Amino acid sequence: MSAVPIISVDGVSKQFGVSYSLMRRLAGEPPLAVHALNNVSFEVHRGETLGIVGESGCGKSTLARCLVRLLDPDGGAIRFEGRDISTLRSAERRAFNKRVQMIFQDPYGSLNPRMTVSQVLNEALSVHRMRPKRDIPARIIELLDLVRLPHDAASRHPHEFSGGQRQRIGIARALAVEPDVIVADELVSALDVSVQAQVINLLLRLQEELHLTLIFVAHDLRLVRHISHRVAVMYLGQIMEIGPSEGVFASPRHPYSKALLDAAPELDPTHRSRVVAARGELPSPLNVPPGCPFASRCPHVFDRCRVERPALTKRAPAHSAACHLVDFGAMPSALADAV
Amino acid sequence: VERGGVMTYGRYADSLFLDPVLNDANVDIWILSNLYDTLLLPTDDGKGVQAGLATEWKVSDDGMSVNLTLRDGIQFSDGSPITPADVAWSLKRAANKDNGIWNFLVSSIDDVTTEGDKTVVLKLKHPDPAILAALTVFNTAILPQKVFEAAAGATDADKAKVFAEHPVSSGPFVLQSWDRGSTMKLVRNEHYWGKGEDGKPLPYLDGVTFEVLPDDATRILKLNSGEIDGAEFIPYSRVEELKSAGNLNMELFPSTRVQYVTMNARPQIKGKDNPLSNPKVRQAMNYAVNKDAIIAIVTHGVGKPLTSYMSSATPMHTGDKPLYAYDIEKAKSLMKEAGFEKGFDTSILVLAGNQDEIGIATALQQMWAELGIKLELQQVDNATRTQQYRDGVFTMREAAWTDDIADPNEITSYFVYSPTIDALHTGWKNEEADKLFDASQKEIDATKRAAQYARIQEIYNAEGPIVPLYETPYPVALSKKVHGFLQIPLGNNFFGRAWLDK
Amino acid sequence: MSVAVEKIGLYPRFRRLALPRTLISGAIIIGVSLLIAFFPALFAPYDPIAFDYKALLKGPTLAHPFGTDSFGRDVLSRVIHAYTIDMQIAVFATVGPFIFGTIVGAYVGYAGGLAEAIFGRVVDAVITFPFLVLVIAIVSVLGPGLGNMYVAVGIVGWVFYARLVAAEVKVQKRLDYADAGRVMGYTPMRIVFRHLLPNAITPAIVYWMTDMALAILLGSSLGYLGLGAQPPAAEWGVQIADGKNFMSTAWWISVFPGIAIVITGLGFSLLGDGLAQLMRVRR
Amino acid sequence: MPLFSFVLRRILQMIPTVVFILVVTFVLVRLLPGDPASAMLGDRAIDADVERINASLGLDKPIPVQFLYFVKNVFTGDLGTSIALKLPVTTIIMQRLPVTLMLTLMAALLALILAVPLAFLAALKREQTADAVIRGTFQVGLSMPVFYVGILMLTVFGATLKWFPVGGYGDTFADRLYHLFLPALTLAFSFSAVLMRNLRSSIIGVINAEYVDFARAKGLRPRIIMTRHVLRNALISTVTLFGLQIGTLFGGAVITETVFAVPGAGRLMIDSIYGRDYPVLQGLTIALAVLVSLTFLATDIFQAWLDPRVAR
Amino acid sequence: MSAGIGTGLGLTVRGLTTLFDTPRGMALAVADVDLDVGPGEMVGLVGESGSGKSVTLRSIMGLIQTPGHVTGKVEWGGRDLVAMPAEELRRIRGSEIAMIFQEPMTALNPVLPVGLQLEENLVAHTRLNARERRARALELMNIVGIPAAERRLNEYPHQFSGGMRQRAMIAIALACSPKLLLADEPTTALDVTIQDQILKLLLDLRDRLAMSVVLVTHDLGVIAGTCDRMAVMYAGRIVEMGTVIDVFRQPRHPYTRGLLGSVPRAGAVRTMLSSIEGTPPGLTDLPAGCAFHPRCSFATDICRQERPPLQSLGADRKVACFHHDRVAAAEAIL
Ligand SMILES: Nc1ncnc2c1ncn2[C@@H]1O[C@H](COP(=O)(O)OP(=O)(O)OP(=O)(O)O)[C@@H](O)[C@H]1O
Ligand SMILES: Nc1ncnc2c1ncn2[C@@H]1O[C@H](COP(=O)(O)OP(=O)(O)OP(=O)(O)O)[C@@H](O)[C@H]1O
Ligand SMILES: [Mg+2]
Ligand SMILES: [Mg+2]
Ligand code: NI
Repeated sequence: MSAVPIISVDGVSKQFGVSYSLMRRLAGEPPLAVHALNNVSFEVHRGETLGIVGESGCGKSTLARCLVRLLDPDGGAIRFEGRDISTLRSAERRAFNKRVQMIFQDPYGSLNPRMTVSQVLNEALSVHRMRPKRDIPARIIELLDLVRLPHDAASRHPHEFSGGQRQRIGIARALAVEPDVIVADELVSALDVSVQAQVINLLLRLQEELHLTLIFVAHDLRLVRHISHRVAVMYLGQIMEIGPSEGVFASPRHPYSKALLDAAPELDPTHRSRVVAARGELPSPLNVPPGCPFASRCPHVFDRCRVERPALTKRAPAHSAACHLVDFGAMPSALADAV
Repeated sequence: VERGGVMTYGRYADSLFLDPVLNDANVDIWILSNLYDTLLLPTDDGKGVQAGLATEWKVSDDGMSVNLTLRDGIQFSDGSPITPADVAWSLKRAANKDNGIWNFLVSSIDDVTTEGDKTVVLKLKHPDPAILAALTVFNTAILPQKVFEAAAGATDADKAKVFAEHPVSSGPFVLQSWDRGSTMKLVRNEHYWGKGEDGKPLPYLDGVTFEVLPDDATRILKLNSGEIDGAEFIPYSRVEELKSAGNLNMELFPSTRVQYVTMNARPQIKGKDNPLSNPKVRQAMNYAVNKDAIIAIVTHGVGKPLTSYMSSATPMHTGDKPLYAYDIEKAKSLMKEAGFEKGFDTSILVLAGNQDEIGIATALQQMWAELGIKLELQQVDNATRTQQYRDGVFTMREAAWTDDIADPNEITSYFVYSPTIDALHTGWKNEEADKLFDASQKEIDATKRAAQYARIQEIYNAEGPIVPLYETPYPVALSKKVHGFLQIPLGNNFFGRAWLDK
Repeated sequence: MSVAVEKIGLYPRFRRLALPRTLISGAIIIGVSLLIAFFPALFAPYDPIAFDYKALLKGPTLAHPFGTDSFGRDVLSRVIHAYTIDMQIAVFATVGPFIFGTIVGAYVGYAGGLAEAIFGRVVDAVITFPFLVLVIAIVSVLGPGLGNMYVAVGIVGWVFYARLVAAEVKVQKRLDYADAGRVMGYTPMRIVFRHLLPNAITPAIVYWMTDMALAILLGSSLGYLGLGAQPPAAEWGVQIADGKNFMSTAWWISVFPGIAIVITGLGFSLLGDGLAQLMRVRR
Repeated sequence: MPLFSFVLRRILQMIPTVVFILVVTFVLVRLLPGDPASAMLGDRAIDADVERINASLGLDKPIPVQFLYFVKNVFTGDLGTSIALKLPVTTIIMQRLPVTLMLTLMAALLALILAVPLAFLAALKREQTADAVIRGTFQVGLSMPVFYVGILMLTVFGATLKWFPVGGYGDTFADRLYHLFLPALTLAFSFSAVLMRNLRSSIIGVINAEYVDFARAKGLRPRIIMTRHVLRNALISTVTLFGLQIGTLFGGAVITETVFAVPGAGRLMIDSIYGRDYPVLQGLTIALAVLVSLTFLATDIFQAWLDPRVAR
Repeated sequence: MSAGIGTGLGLTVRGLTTLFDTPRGMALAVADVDLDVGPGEMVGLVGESGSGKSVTLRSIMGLIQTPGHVTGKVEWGGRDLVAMPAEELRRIRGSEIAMIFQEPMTALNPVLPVGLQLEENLVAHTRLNARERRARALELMNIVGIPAAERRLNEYPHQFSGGMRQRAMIAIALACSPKLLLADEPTTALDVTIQDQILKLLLDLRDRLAMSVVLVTHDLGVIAGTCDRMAVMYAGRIVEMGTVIDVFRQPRHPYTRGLLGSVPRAGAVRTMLSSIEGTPPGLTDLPAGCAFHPRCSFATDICRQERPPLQSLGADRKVACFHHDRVAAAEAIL
């Protein structure tokens, strides 16, 4: 890992205004807002894969969209190679997007159903003048080879492909502009198990070959663990824990990470448990409690958690967690349960 | 004769305003005589006069005054007597220059005085040969002065609005209720002076109900189904069919209605040269029109070709053969003489949605095409057409006319006499005709007057700015049980002597 | 995930040639109509405006299969020649609103916010105003005739297209492919017109087909009021209005043009349904 | 509470609409060629008469001044006096508008009565003969000019079968309902075709929804499934269409009222356009605009009731 | 968990076949499926998307409508559900047999309050009066763990979170204490922590109510954590069946084997997964022979020509593969 991060996220917050009723407006009540991101900070280094996990609605997609500037954060800054991306103007912005690409979750929605594969790729290549006009067909073939699609795929429409193949088209489109960073938002969650593996394998291979930096957003712990160098665990718009993936998964330092791991079904039918990993559900992001966001569900909660929000602090080299129980997970987990 | 019952009559449109002086339209005019009586009444053929509220009348020898004697014991519908004062007030109101648009009919009246409790004397500004006819016209109807003046409102117009909602009247019927746009109910006036054949008071009917049925087909359907007893304005296309319908009387009441095309005769229209200003062109176009064909197509044989610009039912009409019998060769040679051998482009205003006018225009288009004239049809609504007409910027338009008075002076004043409205706003002008008309307005010698009118007709029919087409009767379909209903040539509907079989 | 297998499989390209049956029948009707509209003289046995005083109001015979009208004109020839005008009405009265409405709708749907709020009020105002009355008023101001009728219809008509397109663009712009376009660094113009619009326009096209049929009907309503096509041109609505007084004596004057309207309307709506089926996006 | 504020918002939104229509009407009316006096007096009036009468109506003043007077009067609830009928516009509107209202209401009801069961039948027998017959019939309804349908109805049900009166308008309420039945049916004919088409396709959309399957899996009776689960959801989009079409329905009333001799606002509207009766025309458009807006509001509320997601 | 806890009924499915008449031809969505569910037993059904899992459940429930057509036998308490008249079937549905759907968002009617949707089930199958129904509804909401039930019953589905919707749907299914619960991917749309809660809830209910459960999923982890026996479906057929422990320990069908290999496991970070190449076939043009052969690395000529029958390998174990021995012997993937 190089010393200078390619992307650094610094205290980023993002809120979404919620339409609120005229009566409340007349009554002078303050507007409601969803706090999708709350003071999120981390860094990504060139060539690494950062996994981001968390439950539905915790702000993963919002973060991913901020990273490629589909959304502008309300607070904090995102820097790409040291430059704050919110200052980029139209042409610069396009140049930035050329280098930081995104792949989307929905294999059915992320491709224009009326454009053939070659039209999709051709558009990407010609708008950014990646190749002279006459070289474009050859480049399209190259890209199809890269993502392991047959050559005759070029003249077909998205509906003629399976979900996995569509995701590969999406990857090819992102790769067409030869980016440095790819943000993959739930790339495989819509796919069948057997097909998931194909796409994951492709991603792993491409990263090796093209020295890509990858930000992999997913809710499937097994997958994230499998492909990431480092992992960030998010909860209600905040990062609860971030660290090397083996470290986070083998000995989580935050009760939420642990609950998440416990809840994930094991592939071993001989290890069964009837204990529920975490009670309750994600609180509404409209009124995040003042203390630790996980306090309402945490089995280890104590008074301080409800009033003071824990900051992200170091637990081990390159491993941080946001929990008042700084020793959580440091001991064998059986003991931790007893605390 | 049988008495009693209510006759329901289908009209094409509702009345607007039931004031005899301030109303504007035929929808009012043609039923007013049922509500308001006049001093004199028209004869059934519409050409003469007979006793109304007045039983005796005498024009002084110098023609400068008229003495009238009121009928005994006449009353308004509220039972109050009709006095000479009411008469004088009503006539002066009718003659007031500021009131309505009909005052020209009695413009010769200078003053009205009363003598005793029976006699009214009209003092004229000049001899008026049409004065007696004018006293049969709706605007000279007699109203109760006291009731009218007691009505709320500051001006005469305001009072009229209030009065006309519940008029106290002198005619055979009184207004009972009026549901705007739908039905108007009249009931018999118990105080009416008229006597029926059986010696008892008129009217025979207990009442008359007008139903407004704007769609021709609906009106006929309703008559067929027996829901109404009579329907006006039967489309000519249905006349033949209804004549043969067993349960109906298809009446064709003689009328003064003439159908014609008005041609703008100004040398220029909106800065462009106007071929129609050339009398030869107008004559050519007249000869090119096959009136019989138009009558066949549009009126389905109901009408007959015009023999003068005025209808044959108008007094002092002359002419015995159709004007401009179809002669395409003559038409072509006239065009050549006029220098329009190749024809020209022109246009005609047609009342939007009016099937008869569209039919005529379509036929004209075909006929004039023979002369190389390309006729463009412009369907417009009435207000638009009137505007263009009044501004004198139209090229041609279709029109129809009915007299309001049993005298040729009204139609002649509009058609011929240029000071009134520029001869139908065409800009046509003939000094001799204007002079003759001026003279005729004061000429009380009937023969001399007839000669004047003969000459006027001769001039106008030869070079006037119109294409006379046809005259038609009033087509009214009545249930077989209706008797004694009359529509006179002036258009007025008389229900006073109508009766129904039980 | 309920992903139907049929959606996943790879299908040979020739499958696309399987056109919906409704589309084929609609296209045949409209195709024939257009053919007649362009070359009426080939089909009509008589001059549609020539009078025949000897054959007024004659019922259907071999010489005049649809009979003659009150001018002795051949009804069949008039019905055939009316195709020219009525197809013209169908197209001209709707193309303008379709194009303008689509552009406005695309903009409003994409921009949202204030544009959308203002648009909402305009839509309210236009649909609140009695349509026929507005048309009558406009035709009265501008004068009668088809050209002005198109203007009048257009002033009102675009709103419906704009609504449809705006609603659909709003849906489409939330889909990932719109975001993908943004991430690819494409300009908004490109995203709206190259990506969103082709996917959002189907309902507008389907409505367009219905609208063409409605335009013919409106033309006939205006014909009834004398504001549509001007005589002697043959137009179905005008013919029906002409025949109104002869319904009991000469039914053929109005019935045959009526049938023509019904068939053409059917053709347009079949075509619309078929197009909808054909253009339905397969995902 | 959310419903209340939803309604409040819709009412506030009505204001600009009505103002807009007010201005448009005023301008449009004055753009019409011709003036009230010439429209009223016809060909026979002489210029002096026309000018005298126009002046007495205040039409000789500059148009902005007229507009200010008009606005001022509207705000004091005075819509002026009809030029042709010489009656206060409010009186006329109060006489005529309820008639049209009753007519359109009946038409809407009849249209629903026709459309709902047939749409169900067509949707359930999709692509079968019954479907084709139903759709074909409605297509004919959709393609027939209103006046033609009207005359046909009158001929068949009125004059020939004598089931209904041939046009006109009764005296008592029941009589009026009886008189209005045929015109309402005429109006409903094409309206129900539009509704049927929409409802059929939304039923087809809903009938395959998972919640309908879930309802069947619950073992509910078919009738309950069809009404509570299918119809209610299918109606949501139809109600929107219904609201949008109300304006068109009023438009159709213009011709229907003429054919059936119903003394309603539609005919009054046409008469006042042709008669250049400015005050009536203005008053009537405003009244209609308010009315249609209220109908929108009603459909919105109904929709909010049908679909709790609408009134957030 | 062993079978036979309750004394209730058992489900026996024999030769269940479901065809759909599609414009592209006949689609064989479910082919000749045999399945037994004992009282109190929890059987898992896995397979790829489109393999016919949902259609199997719907066929059992009698929810297949035109253009679908169901043949075979579904025996429940000695009666054949397939041949049963509609009214009789209606009485069984929702009371004796209940079903939970995949997507709680779409399976709950968006325009009706949740309480009504729950109570209509009781109206259909019980004689409870309004107050008793309310009480039962509250009880059910408590069972599935929805707090503030009184208020929640009057709310609409869109006011619920995903997990609560799923729980509400379970409550509805449980309303009449069914003997058999058909659960079609009840947790796919949910987060892991919620999934965990729901699955454990199902296990509890199974124990408490002595219910049989058929659990459809495509997540092998879910099967491993909850079910007693499992069946693997591919292209409309059951290709392997057995107790969960047996199948996980030694898959005998190459598809099962591939499925297990596709899932990343702890300890094997950033290595290639053993994926199954290719895509599942379309139902209207299934390959001849074994439907899996185009994607199978064990395939030989016989697989391309003949369809392997589902053969029994001792008690409770069945597999449809000519090469199940080679598959079993191949290098372990665990
Ligand atoms: N455009 C938006 N307007 C309002 N709220 C939004 C918007 N986008 C996201 N949110 C809210 O922000 C929060 C975070 O959403 P986000 O999509 O980032 O979650 P996520 O972690 O990606 O969830 P998932 O796993 O379901 O995709 C959610 O509560 C969501 O409802
Ligand atoms: N109504 C229908 N008409 C035609 N084909 C159908 C119908 N319902 C289901 N199918 C087909 O039956 C097959 C099996 O579908 P099914 O829903 O059972 O799959 P599944 O295994 O449940 O998949 P998933 O995991 O996506 O839910 C699919 O190919 C589907 O396309
Ligand atoms: Mg997301
Ligand atoms: Mg399924
Ligand atoms: Ni699935």
